[in-house]
Amino acid sequence: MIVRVQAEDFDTGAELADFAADRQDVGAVVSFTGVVRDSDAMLDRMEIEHYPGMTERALTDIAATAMSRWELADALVIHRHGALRPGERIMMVATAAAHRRAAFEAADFLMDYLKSRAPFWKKEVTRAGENWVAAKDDDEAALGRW
Amino acid sequence: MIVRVQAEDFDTGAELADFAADRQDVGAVVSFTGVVRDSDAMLDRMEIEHYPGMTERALTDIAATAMSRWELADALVIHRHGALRPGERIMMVATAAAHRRAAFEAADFLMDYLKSRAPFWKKEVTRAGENWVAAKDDDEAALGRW
Amino acid sequence: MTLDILYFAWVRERIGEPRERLETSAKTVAGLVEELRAREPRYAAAFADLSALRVALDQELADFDAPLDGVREVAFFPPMTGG
Amino acid sequence: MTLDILYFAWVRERIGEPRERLETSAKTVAGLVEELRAREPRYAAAFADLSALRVALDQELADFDAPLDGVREVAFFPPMTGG
Repeated sequence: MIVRVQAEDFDTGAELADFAADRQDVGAVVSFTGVVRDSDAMLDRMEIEHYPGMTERALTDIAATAMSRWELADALVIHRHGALRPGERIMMVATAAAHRRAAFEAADFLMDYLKSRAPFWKKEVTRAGENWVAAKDDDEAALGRW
Repeated sequence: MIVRVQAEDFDTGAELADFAADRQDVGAVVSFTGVVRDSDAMLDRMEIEHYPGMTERALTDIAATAMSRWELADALVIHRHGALRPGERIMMVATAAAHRRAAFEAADFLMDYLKSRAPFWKKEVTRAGENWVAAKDDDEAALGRW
Repeated sequence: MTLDILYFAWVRERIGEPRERLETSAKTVAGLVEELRAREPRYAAAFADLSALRVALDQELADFDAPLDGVREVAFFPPMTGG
Repeated sequence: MTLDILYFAWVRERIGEPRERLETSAKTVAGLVEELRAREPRYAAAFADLSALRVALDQELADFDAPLDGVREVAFFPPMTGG
């Protein structure tokens, strides 16, 4: 299980190349990468604040829950903080399992919990001003799926 | 939309690095990579046969269906054929979307259809002999989810 | 009517070749299968259980009762196991 | 009892500092919130609507009626928006 919270960028490909390598029981690897979106070309940057200490603990708990609920060979969570420009990677999760269903479901679960239960907060800094991204009811409701 | 059928290996990381790059409306990228599994250390190789012509057509149809059913910025499908050793990559799919739900669902859909509707057949060559992998009822039933 | 018939996976192995060209007057896939079964034991073996087989007409999946009108290429194979 | 109180996101901005050390006799988070609200308008503003806030005790999410017994660190923040 790998959990990292960092300001630096990461390389999804390099992470996946190392992830669950040399595990003969892995048939399926799912990854999710979150990217700073700028649909209306207004965003200067996204500022991601977090709660050092609690963040690592919350992500580790979420990953451990995934490992215990699905038959996973491994799980990985990387989340950045600080100021990120449009197009930059924000975070990734990856899951490795014998079968595809477990890998998909566990990655989906990790994302739902990470959205609403890991102490990160996003502020959008646009040409029109700054605003804290509000939590979506949908995201809270998504936890009910599990 | 990218569809490739090839004997050569591919690099999941390099593919993801190029995939949907420079699209400002992409917030979520999901990838699935299938790997030759050898849980009981008996497998010498997996031989993947396919139907040249129909394969490309079927994969393109499946990817186009995903693009029309979900709001995707892009979709990618790569599938290898020939003899593959344990630990080698067999195939990958990737989806890019504004939001995570569409990216996850479309990747899951691509995999379910690719399993049962693209003309590939797997033969396991083990120390105990050869056998064609049988289609699973589960895999056919999975299509009912969509 | 001249058809290219293709075989894949264990169907190919049982019949012993990957493809052949055939002159037929069969109207449907089922009619063609009957014709093939009658040829030789290896065909009868390959086509013994149609529920274990799939068919594609000109590279599109089809049913066994589909007409062969205008078709150029017929492929027989077991259920697919990609991914 | 001495507590470290942490603020994040717009709670931090409204209160004007990321953390402070506080001497309190409050028994629960709700009691502590009452004490903070009474201090200054900026606290009253930050804690105006508890439904818009979340609280963590020693880095674990908790409810506002949770006891402060043995707690060292209390954090207030809006609903999380990771991912």
